[in-house]
Amino acid sequence: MSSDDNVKRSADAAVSGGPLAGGHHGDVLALPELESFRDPETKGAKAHYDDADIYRDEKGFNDHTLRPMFFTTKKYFAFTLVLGAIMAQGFVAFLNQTYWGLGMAGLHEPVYWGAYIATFVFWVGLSHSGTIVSSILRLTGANWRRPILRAAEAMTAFSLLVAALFPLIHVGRLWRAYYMVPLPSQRMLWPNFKSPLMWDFCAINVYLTGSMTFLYIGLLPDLAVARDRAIAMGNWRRHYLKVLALGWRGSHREWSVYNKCSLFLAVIILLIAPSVHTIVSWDFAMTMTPGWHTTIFGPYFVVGAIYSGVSAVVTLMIVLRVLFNLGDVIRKFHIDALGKLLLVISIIWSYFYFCEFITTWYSHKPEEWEIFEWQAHRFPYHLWVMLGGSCLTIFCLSWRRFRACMPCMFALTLLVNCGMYIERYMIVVPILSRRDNPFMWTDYYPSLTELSIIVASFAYFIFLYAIFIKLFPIVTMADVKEGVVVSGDVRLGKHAVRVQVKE
Amino acid sequence: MRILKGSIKVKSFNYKEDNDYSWSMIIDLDRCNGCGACVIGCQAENNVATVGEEEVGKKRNMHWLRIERYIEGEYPHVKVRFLPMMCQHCAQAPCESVCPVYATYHNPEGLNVQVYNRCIGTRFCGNNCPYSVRYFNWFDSSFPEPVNNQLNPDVSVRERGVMEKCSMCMQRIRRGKDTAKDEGREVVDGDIQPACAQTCPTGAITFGNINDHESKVYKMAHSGRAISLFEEKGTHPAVKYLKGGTNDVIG
Amino acid sequence: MSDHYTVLGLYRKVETITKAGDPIREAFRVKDGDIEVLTSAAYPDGAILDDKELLHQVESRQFLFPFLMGFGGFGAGVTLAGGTGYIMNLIVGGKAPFTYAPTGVVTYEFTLLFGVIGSVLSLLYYAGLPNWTERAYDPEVSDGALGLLVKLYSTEDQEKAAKMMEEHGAYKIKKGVNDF
Amino acid sequence: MDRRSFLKLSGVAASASAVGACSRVSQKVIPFVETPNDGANPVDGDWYATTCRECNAGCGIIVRTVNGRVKKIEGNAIHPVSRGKACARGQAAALSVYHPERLTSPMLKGAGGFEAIGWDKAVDILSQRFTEAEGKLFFLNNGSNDAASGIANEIFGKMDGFVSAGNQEPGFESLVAGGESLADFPRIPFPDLDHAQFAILLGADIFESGPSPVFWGGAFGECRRGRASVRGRLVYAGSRLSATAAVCDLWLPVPPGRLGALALSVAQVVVEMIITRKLASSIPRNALGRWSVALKEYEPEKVAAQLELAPEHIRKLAIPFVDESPSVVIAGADVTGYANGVAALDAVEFLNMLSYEIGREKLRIHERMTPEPNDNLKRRMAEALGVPHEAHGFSRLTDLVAGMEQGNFSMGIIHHTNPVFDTPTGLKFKDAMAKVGFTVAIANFMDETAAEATLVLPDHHWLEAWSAQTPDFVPGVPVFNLQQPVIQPFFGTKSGSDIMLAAAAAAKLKTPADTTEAFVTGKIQQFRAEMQGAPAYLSDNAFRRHLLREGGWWPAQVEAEAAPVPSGTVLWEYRDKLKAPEPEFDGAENPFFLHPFQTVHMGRGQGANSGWLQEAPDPITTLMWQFWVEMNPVTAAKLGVVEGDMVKISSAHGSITAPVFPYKGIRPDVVAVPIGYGHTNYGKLANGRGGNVMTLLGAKRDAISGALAWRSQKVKVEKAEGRMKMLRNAHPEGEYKGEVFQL
Repeated sequence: MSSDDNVKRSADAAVSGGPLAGGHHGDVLALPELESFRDPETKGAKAHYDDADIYRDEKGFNDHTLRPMFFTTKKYFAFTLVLGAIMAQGFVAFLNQTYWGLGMAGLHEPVYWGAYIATFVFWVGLSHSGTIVSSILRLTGANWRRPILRAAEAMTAFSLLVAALFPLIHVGRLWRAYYMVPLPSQRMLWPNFKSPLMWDFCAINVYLTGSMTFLYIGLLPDLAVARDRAIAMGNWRRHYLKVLALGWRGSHREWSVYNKCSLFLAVIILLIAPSVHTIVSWDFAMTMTPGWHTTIFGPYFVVGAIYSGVSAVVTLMIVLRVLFNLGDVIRKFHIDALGKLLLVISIIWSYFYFCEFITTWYSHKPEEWEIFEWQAHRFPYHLWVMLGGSCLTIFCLSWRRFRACMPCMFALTLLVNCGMYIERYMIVVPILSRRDNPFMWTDYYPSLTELSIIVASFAYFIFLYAIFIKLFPIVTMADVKEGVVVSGDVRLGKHAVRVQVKE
Repeated sequence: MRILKGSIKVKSFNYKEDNDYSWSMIIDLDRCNGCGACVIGCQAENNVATVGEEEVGKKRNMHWLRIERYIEGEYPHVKVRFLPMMCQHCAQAPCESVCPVYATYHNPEGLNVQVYNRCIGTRFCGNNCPYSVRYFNWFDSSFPEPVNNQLNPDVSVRERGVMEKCSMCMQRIRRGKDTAKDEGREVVDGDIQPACAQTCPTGAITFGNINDHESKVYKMAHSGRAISLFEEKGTHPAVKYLKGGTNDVIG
Repeated sequence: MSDHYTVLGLYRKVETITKAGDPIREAFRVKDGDIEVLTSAAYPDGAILDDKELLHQVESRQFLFPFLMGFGGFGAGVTLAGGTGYIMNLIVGGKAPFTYAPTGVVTYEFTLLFGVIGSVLSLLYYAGLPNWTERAYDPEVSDGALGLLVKLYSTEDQEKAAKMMEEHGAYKIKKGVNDF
Repeated sequence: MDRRSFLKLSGVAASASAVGACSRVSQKVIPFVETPNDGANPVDGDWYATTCRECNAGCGIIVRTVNGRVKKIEGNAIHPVSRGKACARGQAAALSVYHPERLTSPMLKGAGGFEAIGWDKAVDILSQRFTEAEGKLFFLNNGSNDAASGIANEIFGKMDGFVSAGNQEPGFESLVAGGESLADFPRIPFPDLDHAQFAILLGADIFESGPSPVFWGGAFGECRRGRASVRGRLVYAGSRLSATAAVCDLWLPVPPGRLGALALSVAQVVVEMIITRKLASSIPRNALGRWSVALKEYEPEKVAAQLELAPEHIRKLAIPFVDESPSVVIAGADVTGYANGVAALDAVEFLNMLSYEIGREKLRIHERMTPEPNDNLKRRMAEALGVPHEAHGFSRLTDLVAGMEQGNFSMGIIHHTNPVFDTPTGLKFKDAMAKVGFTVAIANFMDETAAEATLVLPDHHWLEAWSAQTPDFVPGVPVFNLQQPVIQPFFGTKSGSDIMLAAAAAAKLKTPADTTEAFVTGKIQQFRAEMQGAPAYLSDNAFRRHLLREGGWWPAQVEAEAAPVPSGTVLWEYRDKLKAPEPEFDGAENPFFLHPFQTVHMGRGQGANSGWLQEAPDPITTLMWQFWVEMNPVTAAKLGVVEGDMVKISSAHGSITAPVFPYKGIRPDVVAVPIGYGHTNYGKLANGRGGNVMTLLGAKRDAISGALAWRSQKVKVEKAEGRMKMLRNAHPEGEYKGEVFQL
């Protein structure tokens, strides 16, 4: 797109008013957007659909971003139907397992934890992207964060919802799982707070509450927008939107309190999230099982979680761009920025892995080294995907051109998450199958029941997301608008520089 | 401030010296011939389920007591060793503290107790047991008519989804103590024998109260041949093994 | 309490609404809490209306919610995790019934949980939400219009204010009763 | 007095003092129980003393019953065989009482297979057949001296044409025959392992098979660690490292059939040591000289090659044999399993005799504990129940089968034994059985033999029945075991021996008693005068009750005076016996020695239908629910097979396929196959589980005793199609990492 076009559009937009029209600066000077300097493709003449300018009039912006919510294609129904079918078979498998017993899973002593727990850790890990990234970005005031927040936060909430199912699927007596809740009873049933599982139970619940709250509070102003739109359209969504929007008007007092509250939440979530995955890692590290009992597990898990989470955010962003034509909101620039973040995290993760490996290798304690040998012997291809994927990530993401290539990024981030799933599996399964007592060494294969349920969990996650997109605004509209409000362009010599107002 | 007392007393393997009883088991590896009588004795006493061929193939056999067999050396200098392995009733049991619902705890007599109807089946305890001696009921155990007539009424039949393990024949301990009480005396050494110790043809298994310094187990535990399995893990098991296989150590 | 009357004027540009606010405030001696701006995005404090003083009071108290709740959570955590030692005086793994580290972990989580709840409560309390009653509002606000809302105590003032707003560039005026 | 009230009276603890608190009724109600069907509250239960009949060892046991149900079987602490202990198979009997596949009603074979008939009709048919047979019948049991066989012998024994036979565990006959000339009466020599410091086990798998695993287990425990300052040392020689060999300090893989030569070679060194060190003065010098000459050809250097051992190895056995006296030699299946078994056993007995002479002060070799010597009583007790000793040999069984082939019998009674399954194919028992017009199987379960029978009579389980037993193989003392019902019969069965008596009475034959219980009571009265140490002041009835409470009678045990020295002539002539003939093999052209062996759990196959026993891991392989063939990894590699690959083992008599279990503790030229597997008609759990090794065997017999030489078969082994998952308890790699426990 040429800068002339840009100026013209800005001028047009100014008529309809609103912050997106560049109300407070549009009159003064119409400047090309900074992204157009950055984005390599915009330098060329060829305009791509996703490079369209989002700075249309605000109504148009609302229309555009709310479009996925209000307009549904037949393909969508077909897609959710397929998801529903996958979920249904997983549910049947789960009922079957509950009815007959956990023997339906491929577990056996001493591999008491298997694919379920690996999947649980994976989902909990995935949930770390949203809130941590969004909190950090909020607190540091990174401007590029704005459009991606909602998608990332929703991912947190939903992957946690999925994750929270797995302990329930995993326990032997589901109908007695409430024993973990401190409910005073005649039978003096009381949880043992010394158990890392109990910490985990607390942490997951706290995190679930926190991230749901975070998601909802973030949604609040957008709900008001959607509400107004729904009422105007007479859409059925107005019923719940009215209630959920809590009567939000956008008064200055509301905004002010709201911003403060977001700040509190961002800080608290930032304290919760690492603790959650640390505690999840303690489920392993607190035991005396060789291979699990290491101090590095806390940070290693947290970094791994962010690694897989950020990758998943990138994957999702690209999917959203394509499916809902949101290329002008979620721009290549955002993917590029996330790619850089991912690069840093993958380096940190690899460093942690290396630390864990080299300490074990050097000390060569037989029971610990045995596990690495077994991993290499039993799961060589898995290790290739996991470690090779990580190396590839570091290599590829160092290239700007790679970061700008959406299919490449999509493939790479998927690869990263495959690797991270394998990593969780590698932590849970091989370590248990090569435990202290060599007589009880064993091998483990997930059963069909486990696979069904795990596949269904992925379907469930996508389903939740798909439903969410249809019920709530997927783009953080208020944040994007705020970004426009508080930023302006300042001419610096020949160039215009985008600056952001900070108080 | 009992609750603030740390793990002070448990440093020694006898759980609490100020208690009357601290049950302990000594297994003489020099005597064990791997015949497996204890395995069946335990199974008969404790209603341990048989799981069948298919489940055994998945390594889900439930024997609370198993005899581990290790092979050393190359033909013809081969040595086969037997190691009876059951719950070690560790004083600092790794399995206990990780249970989120107190389904397993340490009773004042030094036994690691599994409370079946508290257990929700997280299997964390099984993961944290270095000896791998906790068994999970993957399915409801089947005792079809008329096999159920053999079930020992003193021991509950476990539901699917709970952990189980050697209880050192808790029911026999209780019966022994009751008998002694009825007769107005203290429990004397040899009064109480778990099913495995009772049946062991070679007399490899000895059970007793290690707080009683006159007891056989006390003497054997201090014989110089006594070892604990995975001593370096600091679990302080109540089950001790007498090292065997050499002529150098006699005791 | 006697009735009050509201005027909502919608503007297109920040510059216009900024210019409209102050004359009305002066003309009717509107108190800080009686005038509001409705926007679809968060404008920096004082960008449109100078109500910093009032908001400062709010903000300085808002932190108390999560803070005090956090304290409550701390207490709850200590009570639960530590008190368990008293209720269930069981020895597990050779550990004392009361142990510091696990209590600390649980307490940490509970503190943060209550902090989250406190933050939300602070939002609801200070922003006066939820309020599902019919209030002075126009859906165009969410499409980018900027609304200036004034609370007045007589119909005469209401008419006058509406007129003033129109003069200052409001393209749409809404009047209401008891719906500030 | 009816039986029930009698049960009440007699059902007291075996011995209050020895067994501890047993019959006490507890006041507490125990929570969390699955109550038995009768809904009564559980109590501590009643303990009854009886005799285990799972094998012929005759272990005294006590049985815990609660509300009339068997709960637990434990050893009878005062019994000289079991010494308060029990083995896996004995304890598993508690489950087999309640086995769902137990036979419940008599069945007669018709055109369309078996039909259930009533008990009255069964007795009618049987009595009619008894009349028709006119003594031309046989009685075959599992080789035990028990009341049922006594009854059969007393009813028919006087008749012409009656044959009583026993399908004994293979090899026992040779054990009895071996060293007979040194012993006072035919019985298996029981060297005093309890007090030995050094023991050589020549292929003696005493914990798996043999006379009594429980007794030997106790003896081993005593030997190993029973004394404060002595650790008994054991050496095992044999072609496979069995569970017994596993506990020994040294294993010498001697080629099959060469253990006699090893024994003689050790004897050679020992004799030379006696001469040079001037030990054991009670042996006449000239006897020593003759032995020395006779043993010349067994110098270690000369036999080392055929034994595949270094001469030092043999000396390493012989020197402690003298230095660490008392020492014993125990022979077992790897000696008796070959055609030269008895010859080798003579050598073993010779060695034991030498050891006795060396360690005279410390050891009573043959008589561990003995009552006042009364050889007459021992012999009479052994035949107390009217079963001639000779009845229980493979020779008799071979004769019986020959007789069946020739149509000498119009009727046969097969009592609790399964010869169709557990005798070698070479014997052709099944074919012979078809030639007998009418065969009655008295059994608890349908098995391969019962399936061939014309009439099947479901017997009581031995826990429900009356009987008495005198074990052949007791540690030097005569034992009279009583077997009493500990529960009311659970299924609609009747005692097989009672039915025999009833049918015989109906056939107007002379019967020794009306019921088995009366028969047993009669035997007690008959022997009362000779049952020393039992209270003399009791009335007959009270005496009987006393015996039931104790589980039988055996003399009060005293440490023996020195046992008599064998007479000079015996010693003199013994040099002629000092020969180790070359072993002969069936199918000698085949490359591998077949090594059938008993496992701890299966017995001869009776254990195969028990879930407990099937699921109990085998001590050596740790396999469960599975059949296997053991071979050295080297052999396996040569055959190109790995663990779980199927191989076909074939001989001239048949072939079986089995999954391979490579095991380092076996000679590379030997393949070992467990017996007791491969049932075809023994219930759900047993059927189709592997192959029956007996189908590979011809009926090769010992040259002297005529016992079945069950290991003198050579076989071909070739790779077969397919693989099998090995259901092992030990991890295939982890089992080599035992050092983590620093044992």
